[in-house]
Amino acid sequence: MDSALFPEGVKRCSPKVFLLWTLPWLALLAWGGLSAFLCLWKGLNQTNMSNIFAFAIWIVFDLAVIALGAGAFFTGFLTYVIGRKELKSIINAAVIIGFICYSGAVAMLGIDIGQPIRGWFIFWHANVHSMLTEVSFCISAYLGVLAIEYIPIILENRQIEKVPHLRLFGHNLHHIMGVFAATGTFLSFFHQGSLGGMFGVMYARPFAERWDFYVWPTTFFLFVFSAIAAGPCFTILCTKLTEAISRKKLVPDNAVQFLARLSGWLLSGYLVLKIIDTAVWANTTVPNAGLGLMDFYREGPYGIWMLIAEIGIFGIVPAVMLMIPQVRQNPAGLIVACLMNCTGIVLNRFVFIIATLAIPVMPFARFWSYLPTWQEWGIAMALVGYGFLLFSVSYRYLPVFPKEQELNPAMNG
Amino acid sequence: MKATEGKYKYGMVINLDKCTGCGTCTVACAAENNLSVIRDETDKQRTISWMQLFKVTNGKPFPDTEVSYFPRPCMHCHNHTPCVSVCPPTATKMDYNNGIVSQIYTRCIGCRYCQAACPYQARYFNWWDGHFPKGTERYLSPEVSVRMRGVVEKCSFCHHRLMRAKEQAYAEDRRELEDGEYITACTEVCPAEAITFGDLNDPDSKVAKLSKHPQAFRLLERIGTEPKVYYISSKDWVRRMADNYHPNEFQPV
Amino acid sequence: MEINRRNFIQLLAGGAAGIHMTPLPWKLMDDIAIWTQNNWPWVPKPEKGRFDHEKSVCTLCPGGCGIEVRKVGDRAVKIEGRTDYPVNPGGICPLGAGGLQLLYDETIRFTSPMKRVGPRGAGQFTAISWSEALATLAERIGMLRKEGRPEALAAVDGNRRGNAEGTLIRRLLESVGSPNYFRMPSIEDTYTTANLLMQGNPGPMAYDLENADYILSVGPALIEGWGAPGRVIAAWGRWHESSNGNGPKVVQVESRASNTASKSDGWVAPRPGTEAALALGLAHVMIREKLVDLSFLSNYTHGFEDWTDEEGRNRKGFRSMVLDGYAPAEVEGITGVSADRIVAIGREFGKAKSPLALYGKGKGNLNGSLLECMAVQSLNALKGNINKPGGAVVQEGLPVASWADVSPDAVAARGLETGRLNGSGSPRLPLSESLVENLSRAVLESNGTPPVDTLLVFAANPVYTLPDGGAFGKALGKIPFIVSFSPFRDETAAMADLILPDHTNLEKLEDVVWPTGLQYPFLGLSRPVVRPLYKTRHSGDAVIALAGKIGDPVAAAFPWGGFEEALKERLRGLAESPGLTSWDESKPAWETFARGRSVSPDYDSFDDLWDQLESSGFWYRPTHAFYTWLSCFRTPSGKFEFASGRLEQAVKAAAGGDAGDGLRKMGVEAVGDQAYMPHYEQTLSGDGEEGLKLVPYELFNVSTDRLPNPPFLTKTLFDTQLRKDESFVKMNPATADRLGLEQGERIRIQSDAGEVKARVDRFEGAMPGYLYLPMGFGHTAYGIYQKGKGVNPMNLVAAGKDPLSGQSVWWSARVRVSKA
Amino acid sequence: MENQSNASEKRPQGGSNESGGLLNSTFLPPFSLKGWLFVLAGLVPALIVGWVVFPMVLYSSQQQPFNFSHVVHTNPDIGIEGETEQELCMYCHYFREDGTFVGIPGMDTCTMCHDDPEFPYGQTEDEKIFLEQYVAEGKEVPWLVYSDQPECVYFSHIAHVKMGGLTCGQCHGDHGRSETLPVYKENRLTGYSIDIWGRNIAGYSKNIKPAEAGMYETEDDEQYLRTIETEQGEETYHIKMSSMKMDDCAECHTIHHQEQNNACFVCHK
Repeated sequence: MDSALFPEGVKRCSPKVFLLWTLPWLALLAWGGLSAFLCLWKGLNQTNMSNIFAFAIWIVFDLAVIALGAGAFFTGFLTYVIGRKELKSIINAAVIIGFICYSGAVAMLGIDIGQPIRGWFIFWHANVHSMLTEVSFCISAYLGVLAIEYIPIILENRQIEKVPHLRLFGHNLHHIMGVFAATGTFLSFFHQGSLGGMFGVMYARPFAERWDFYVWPTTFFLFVFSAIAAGPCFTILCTKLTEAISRKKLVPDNAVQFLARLSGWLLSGYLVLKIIDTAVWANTTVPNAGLGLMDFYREGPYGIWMLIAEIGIFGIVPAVMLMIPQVRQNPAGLIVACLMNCTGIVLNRFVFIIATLAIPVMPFARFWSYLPTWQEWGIAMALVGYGFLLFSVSYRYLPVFPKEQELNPAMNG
Repeated sequence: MKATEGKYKYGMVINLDKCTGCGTCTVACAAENNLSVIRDETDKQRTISWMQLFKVTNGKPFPDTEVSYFPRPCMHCHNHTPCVSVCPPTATKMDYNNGIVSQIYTRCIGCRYCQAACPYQARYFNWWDGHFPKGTERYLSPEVSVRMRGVVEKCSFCHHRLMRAKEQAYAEDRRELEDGEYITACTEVCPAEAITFGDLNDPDSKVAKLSKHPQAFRLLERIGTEPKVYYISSKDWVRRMADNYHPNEFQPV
Repeated sequence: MEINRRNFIQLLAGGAAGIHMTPLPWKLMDDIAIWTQNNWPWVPKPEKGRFDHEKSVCTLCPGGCGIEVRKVGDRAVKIEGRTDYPVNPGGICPLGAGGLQLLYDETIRFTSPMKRVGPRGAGQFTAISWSEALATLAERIGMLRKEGRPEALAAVDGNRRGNAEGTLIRRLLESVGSPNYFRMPSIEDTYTTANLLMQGNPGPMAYDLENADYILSVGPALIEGWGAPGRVIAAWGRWHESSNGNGPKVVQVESRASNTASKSDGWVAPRPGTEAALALGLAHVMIREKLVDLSFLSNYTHGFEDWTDEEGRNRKGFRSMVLDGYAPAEVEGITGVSADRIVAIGREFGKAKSPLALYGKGKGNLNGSLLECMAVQSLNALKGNINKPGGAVVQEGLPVASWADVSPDAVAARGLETGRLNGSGSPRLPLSESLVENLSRAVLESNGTPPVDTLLVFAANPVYTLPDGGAFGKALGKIPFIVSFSPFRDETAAMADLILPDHTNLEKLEDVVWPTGLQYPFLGLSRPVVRPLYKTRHSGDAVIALAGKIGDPVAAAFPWGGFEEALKERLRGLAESPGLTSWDESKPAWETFARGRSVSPDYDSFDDLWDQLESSGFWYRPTHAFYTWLSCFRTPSGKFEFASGRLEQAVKAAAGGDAGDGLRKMGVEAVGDQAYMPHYEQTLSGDGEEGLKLVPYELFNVSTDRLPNPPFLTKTLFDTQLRKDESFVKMNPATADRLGLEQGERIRIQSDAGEVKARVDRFEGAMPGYLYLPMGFGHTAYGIYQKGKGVNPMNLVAAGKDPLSGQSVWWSARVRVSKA
Repeated sequence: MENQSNASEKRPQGGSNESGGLLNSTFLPPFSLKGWLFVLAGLVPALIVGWVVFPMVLYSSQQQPFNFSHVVHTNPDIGIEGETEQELCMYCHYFREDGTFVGIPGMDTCTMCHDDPEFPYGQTEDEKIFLEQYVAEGKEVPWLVYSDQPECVYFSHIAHVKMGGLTCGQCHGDHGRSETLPVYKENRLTGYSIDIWGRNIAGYSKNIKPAEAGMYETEDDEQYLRTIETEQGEETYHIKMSSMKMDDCAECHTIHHQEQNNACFVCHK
């Protein structure tokens, strides 16, 4: 029925099966839509956020998806700026994942602020000292870049390509993609950093505060580093998931292995810096605030397990796994390592957001706990649904994986 | 970012020996500043109370237990005011001329970054629109605008009272205010007269003298925010509550 | 001309460029920015106007603080303290500061006279006119008189003793012919009775605490609402002016680490209800160690040493009683306070120059224990600190004028001869004026026609506030016709058939008589600061109008055009007595008072006085004749009596000769001579085995009396006091462990009277074995901020009777606890 | 010039030539007369819409309850006293004892003279409305206030008039010399008067101009002249606010060395 829209020479499931596949994601979107409506109409009282937990699950999700979406800018950088040709087979997927993550995050932020209709005041009355201003500027600009990067992929749809002007436009865009990739890299670098900086500059919160390097706290660099270490792994995971569901090979191993190996090294590098940073922090900032390291790890569920899990189990372990070729080349090993890597980064973002707020600074302030409401989960899950849906539609109708035909000769339809 | 020193520097000293924990400061503040009331005021994580009471106990068993209170307004941090630098749309600023940290409700977008940055929990978000049972909008004062939901607010040191005092002074052909002419609502109402308010830059003011009391201290001093709110207590265990200390570090006065 | 795609684009480009050369996009952007800032039509925009201040006196509690109401146009926007008022130099309390939420919340007020349409208690009313409302009631009272049972009209009044409105109400009943006027209990009942028994004069308790150098506070919530909070807390602040211990030492006696206990210089925690034993233990130490004023004791007291009565019998004196029965070790056994601590405090008190022992129970909204009060007052007597600066001052009441006597007609005279329904004033209960609980009992126990046909309730909410386990509410069910004069939709009003709503405090002219515990005579004039918002009417005016409708002879007893006229006639008495209506802020009244000089009045006629009262709002006499021990005591012996002659007379009258029987009727267990002296008797409510006991406690920042709690006050509460709709009960962690209860766990507390559910707050400052449940919660009436929030501990307390006075024992009740 | 002709030469190839591309063919500026005409055809209506139609649509016009003549009321003959023009204004628009400004006077001020509904002072229709509908009924006149600031704004008249020495007209214009009240124009979007936000719709009028010699010599203009101490000595400025917006306030504060009064809380509440 819709086969005229499929990319040239590939096989796709029947519309019925595809519709069934989209149902759960549409359901998530509907749940999210209702939640969003309630939050916008009735206000943020629909959530369990509070004056203590000013940031909550949405910001965790935001920072997590933005970190995981870093595959887009980093792969783009490697493909277009460094010129790693083998990544051309995965760059489209990386861009779409990036677009999903960033657009989802921006939409979520629109609901997260108390006065969405005034959101543009960040630009209108910008306070240049605020890390969040930098984040807002860079994220909106980078979302624009991602959209520009996404357009040529859309224009490559078999039917759209038939319109000469559009085809030409897409072609032209492709030509200058290097410029956008470089811009994207620049913007991405800064907002990933600023997101980290947001926490590092909270100098009255000793748990988050990090020492400065020029105007940037170390978290600025750690967030960039961790994002580029985890982003490619997330791209790999998405690709592998698509391969598993479509039961096809979509990306040549060399691209995946290159990204995996690179992730391994980046993660190792990140961990070295993270461990140094943690050590320095524990020996300067923490004692200066009159505290000991363990003072941060005794409130409620936030024990020292956080640090062990973040750096050890979901840090060092996947780094080592990714660096050992035998593990990396084993399909299961690769998936496990990538999953652990991504988990570690999500945990890192979680710790910086939730634990920072949960641990009171004043000695007499009490510990409060927080559990999200269904509305908060709804918005968060809508992002998952939106991601699956957009990626599925893109996969179905757009030549996301340029090597698909080549890698699956038997299935040509 | 050290503040450029302005002419005035308004601050507060709260004597915890005098403070009875009665909460009149909180109520007077709410009445003065049109604080909203939500349907469940026992929801302490989401209710708004610019002047909040924190209860502390010495932790000793019966019958040696003691309780004390920290009434906590906004500290109006003088140094690198943590909330000001993080606010993306410039909705909060410190007025260098008098040291008061402002919050402009109509500018605020409700991102709550300032709340995250403030270690004193002095900032409050309007999770709801205020609930005004029929007729109660009549007690609202026109001197402070009523906040809409979705914005952050906090103690303003009753800034409108400064404006009020200035207008009064101008009407009397004076430009300068006398000590005590501008005080906050909590200072005025405290039945134990535990709160003193005035210009810390004026060496003759009561507040400046009290801030140099040997038993005077500030909250979380080692973080370096330089609050303009001081406390006085003769009790070591109370003073020890004001900051984080390493074992054996605290020096009794 | 052919228009191609390019031309179209050129057109658009020109248009786009053009628009940007106009203000449109920029202005639009700017306006949208403004729109996003101000487009909140549902957010109230306070009206502007001229700012004004009105001075008045707060009548939300008996403390009578001076207030200044800030107004914008006609609207009151803030209640502040007055700095030119002798009682409270500038500060007020949380309830006072939040008072506007009571004035303006239409959902908790009655906006016009109403009659009931729904079932009783449902709170469904329909508006009627004042003339209809008054006619209905007048007709009903007229019927009672016609039927010859005017005594079936009863009134429960929450007005303070001796204020004009209360006196008017009493007068109404008297002129109709009913003796059944009942005042709601308060600590002043205890004070006046104790003064009557020991000093012979039922005057107010007057503590000159500002001039004392050692304060032993037995029970009053000194900084949490006792007395005139504005006055006491201001003194507290002065005592802590410098942290170098210049102020007096304050020792609080209370079983819980309340704010007062914690903030005091010392805290003694006896078991609730054993305070008398503790006081006598201290007396033991002082007497044993000769730390007493022997010259005062021998010259101006009666019954200290053993004595011989008129009949020549040897009688035991206070000294022997205390030395025999209240040794520290023994007292330790009763109170749980260590003997060492008793000795130490006794010595401190004995060695101080002017030590003052204060008695009270919490805020003083309810009665105390008469024997405890006497025991504490005997400590002042031991130090001779009676009628001295810094002591307990012997005062007469305010010098107000009386109205002409009522001349009852035959119907009324017959009605007045019937016994009072609550038995108070009878030989059995000679020492109490009003026992509202006995009224409930009389109604509940009656068969056939209930003894009360028509009940008027003024300035009170007995259904909620009485510590009777809900008996009053049940009794209302049997009363055919109930009239509430409450301005608020409270629990009692919900049961009423007719509502004649009073003004609220800020709309009302009232005389504020002698704030509790103040050392000098004081009368404040509370003036309306806003015009009445609704169709309410001053209860004083309503009573006068009602009397007019009932017709003579009742109408003749109310010859005034309105309340103001009646009040003025009453206050004429002040004009004939020396006093002041102005205050020099640099000379605190307590300083002037201690100097003891006479005063020359600053008015020369009543009209002059009234004008001054209207502007300043107060009359007072900050001077006193001290050391007049030969004339100030009006006891049978003419001295301060440790052994009360008046009590002995009363007992004899009650028993017709058998003293033991008379005492038993008064609820006294002690026998022999000590029965007439301050002594310890166990006071506890509820039956059952020894075990857990419940102590209801008051919070300063919660209205525990007849008034609804303004929502602003909930901001000051902790969520270990009230969370959502649940009260928290404080208990010692040891007790909680014994019961296996975690923080926040839900429990069921049961007593003979009822059961409530609450959550556990483990608190080190709670006495082991006792549960502390806050008062002021658990309303079933008012608006969304009061209704259903927490539980009312008064529903658990019942039946305990204080010896001699017959009033309720509400400070300790046996309870059982189980997990809910 | 050469480059341009090169470009125009390449243009026809657009669409088929990859390097020319869609971008070039569509977005290169037009050079033909016809092209310019089309640009103008877009530009001119846009200018008309932006400058003429937009302001008309943006503001609604409302009439005051009845007309009020400031000229009549500043006439000393009727008992309104004052040495200077300012004092005449302040006869009705006065400062209270606490320094607050009375603004539009209430009925209590009006009835100091218009105390009898039966005996009007003048004979105009407007006065009749005033006496019959408001004085007789004891109602306040629901004036539409041209200078009513948003709810979030605090403004101290006494600081500006008494301490700052500004004349009424410098902010309010010639209101005091008017026979009739202007039409009240309300911004449909913001709900505020045109006098607050948009009297000068372009938003780039210079409210404060250095007064050059001989430029402002009429009597009318004198009230807008102010001499200010600057680092260069005394300078005279011509001050006449075209609107009362934040930026206008800030500009004046800066000129007057009152930068400290540009702190947020000074004007926001």
